[in-house]
Amino acid sequence: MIKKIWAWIQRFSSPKHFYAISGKLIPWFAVPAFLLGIYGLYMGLFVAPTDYQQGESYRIIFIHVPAAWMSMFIYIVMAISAAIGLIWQIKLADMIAAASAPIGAWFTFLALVTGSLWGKPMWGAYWVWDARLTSELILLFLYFGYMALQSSIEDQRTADKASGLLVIVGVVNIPIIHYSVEWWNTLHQGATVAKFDKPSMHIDMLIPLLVMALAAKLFYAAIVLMRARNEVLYRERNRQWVRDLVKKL
Amino acid sequence: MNGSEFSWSEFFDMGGYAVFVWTSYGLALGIVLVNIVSPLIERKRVVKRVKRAIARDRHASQANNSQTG
Amino acid sequence: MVEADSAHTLPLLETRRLECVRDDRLLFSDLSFTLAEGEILQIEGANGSGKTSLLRILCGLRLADAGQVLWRGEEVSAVREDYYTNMIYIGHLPCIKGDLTTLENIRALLDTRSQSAPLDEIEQALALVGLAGFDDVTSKALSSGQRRRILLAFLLLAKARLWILDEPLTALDVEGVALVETMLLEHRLAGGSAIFTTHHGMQLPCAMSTVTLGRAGKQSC
Amino acid sequence: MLKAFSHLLARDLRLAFRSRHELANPLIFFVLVVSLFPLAVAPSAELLQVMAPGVIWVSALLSVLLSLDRLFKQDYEDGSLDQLMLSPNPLVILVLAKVCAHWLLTGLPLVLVAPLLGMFLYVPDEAIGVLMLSLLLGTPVLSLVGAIGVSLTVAVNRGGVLLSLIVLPLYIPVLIFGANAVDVASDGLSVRGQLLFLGAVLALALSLAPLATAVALRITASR
Repeated sequence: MIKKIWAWIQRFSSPKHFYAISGKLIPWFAVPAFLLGIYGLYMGLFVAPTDYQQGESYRIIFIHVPAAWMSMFIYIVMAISAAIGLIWQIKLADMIAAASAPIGAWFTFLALVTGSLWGKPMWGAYWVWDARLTSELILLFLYFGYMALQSSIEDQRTADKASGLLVIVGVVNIPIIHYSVEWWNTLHQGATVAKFDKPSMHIDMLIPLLVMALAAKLFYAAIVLMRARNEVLYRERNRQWVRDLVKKL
Repeated sequence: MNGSEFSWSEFFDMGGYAVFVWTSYGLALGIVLVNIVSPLIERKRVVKRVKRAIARDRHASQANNSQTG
Repeated sequence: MVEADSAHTLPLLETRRLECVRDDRLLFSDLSFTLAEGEILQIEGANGSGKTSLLRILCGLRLADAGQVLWRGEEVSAVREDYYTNMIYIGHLPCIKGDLTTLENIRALLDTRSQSAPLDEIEQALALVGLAGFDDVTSKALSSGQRRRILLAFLLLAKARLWILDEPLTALDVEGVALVETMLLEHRLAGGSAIFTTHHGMQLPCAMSTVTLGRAGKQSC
Repeated sequence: MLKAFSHLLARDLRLAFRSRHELANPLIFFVLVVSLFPLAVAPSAELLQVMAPGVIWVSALLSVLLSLDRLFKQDYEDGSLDQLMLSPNPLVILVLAKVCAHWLLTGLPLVLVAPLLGMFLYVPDEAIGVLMLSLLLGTPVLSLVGAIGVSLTVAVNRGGVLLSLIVLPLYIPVLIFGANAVDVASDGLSVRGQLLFLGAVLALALSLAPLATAVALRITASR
């Protein structure tokens, strides 16, 4: 039984098979992502009521929070697929990790900038050493480290494994970093401004937030498949099936 | 927004926070577009490279054949 | 008795369908051969055909992209300790610390193998490789040929059953080459095995088999 | 196994003492960087006292970072690392020995010279002990975590900047708690929590980092 499952996994995770299947999957992620995104924007911009404390500026939350969630989520996805790649030698998992990194970095960047744009009216300054923003900044450095290591090692297999190990080390460290930054932040009071009390959040605010978060996840799924397909084509460029396929393009 | 009647100018004003809100949404849109476009461009580049490699190999094998033949 | 029996039937080292990809280039694939006790095997092949990669795969420094390496019939990773006690690898890097003396270098190398040797034995080995009296000279004062000779002394002292040598003749003079040849022959007489690569001609009287990368199978002469 | 550990430790220490001029470099760097701050800011006791914990800790971080290269670089380049990996002993033990040697040669001197720098920056006497203690607990973590970074970048040409990009974010928790311990001790408050955290991080790093380093070395060795 286990052997059967294993054989199935190996077959499915073969680059050729993945390339064929992922091509069919992409629209199934991209279209719902688009529709949900539109719906979320409509709900967030038109339906959600004005916040009694922050006025309209809080609407940045519908971008900021999903982006921040994604930045974390993608890093964890990378760590999991890197672990799969390291342990079971599945090349596809390494490709997924490598393809995820730039997307994760973009989301982190977006979370940082929108965070500071949100902070300006709230705190009166674009940058405040708030715990969450600081953690986001460190996360961005972790992404940069991964991408720098990945691109500076020539041998593809070594690069995958080395950067995979780095992302695993990073994911072990993130809770420690997060905890210490949070602790550091409560020590040096002054920047802390009341954020949203989650339980008291109006349902009309919560729905667009969750819709946008879901749209972001689907968007990521579509883009990561597109990127992974490019990786497959490039890395397997010496195989016959890629050559046959490219000739037809 | 929940006022008696909807006005676009009020909507775009975002209660005076227009700069912050619309910059955020604009940036988000920009990043989404970059993420969609860059894999498409990358794909074109990869396909081009593979095509060139195919051409190179064909060339090399022809040269080999003409040598032996 | 049983042990001796199985040692006779099983080859010392065996590879099964090895494959190696480097920088997206397939160096070799489906490479299978066996090495018996007392056999000396030369790996041949053009530059960049993957000789060094093959040797590194054999000693477990590099992971093969497919296939297995078996030590006495068992996968190398499963009998790591036994394999590394009985196998010695000498690559083309010197492994010599310029700030240590000849003696300290040899001792440090033996230490990594969890081995030790009495002083007179080390001096004997040094004399054999032509480094008598150099034992307390710091190695940065030695020529590169002399440093290679330190490694040869280490090779003798380690007393491993299987030698894996990558370009053992590098930087050696005519005498040095002859020395390596006698060392290999004596090692073989004592029942040891060796795998090596070289660009120089080796004068071994018909005691060798070869595996040529880029060509299938093993030839014996 | 213990023998393998001590032999390798002894070899590394001996090697380091054979090139003594290099040995002192991280230490000199540490003192130099710290003494730049009064020049850059102002020699005012009040100001420097506030900045002291951060300045000393950041300088310690940088000086360990600069010295990390010698952990594996030479061994990688001359092939000794291959021999270590072909040792019948567990690689983790050997990694631990090398990290231990590295700490004895860089971390420990930093701890010992810290009181002097504390004086430079007007750290109150009662906080000097905590400064040393926090460095004593923190610098081994820097060596341990740094070892992962070096082993990943050892094959990269000019990997210096890359190494800092990889390693510095991982150093942040130690920096926060180390500097804060000194800060709080200067105010005469208890620093038990901070030191316990540093101890916990040290225990975690001690148990996981050598494993990760061993895996990383096996990855980079497959050249």
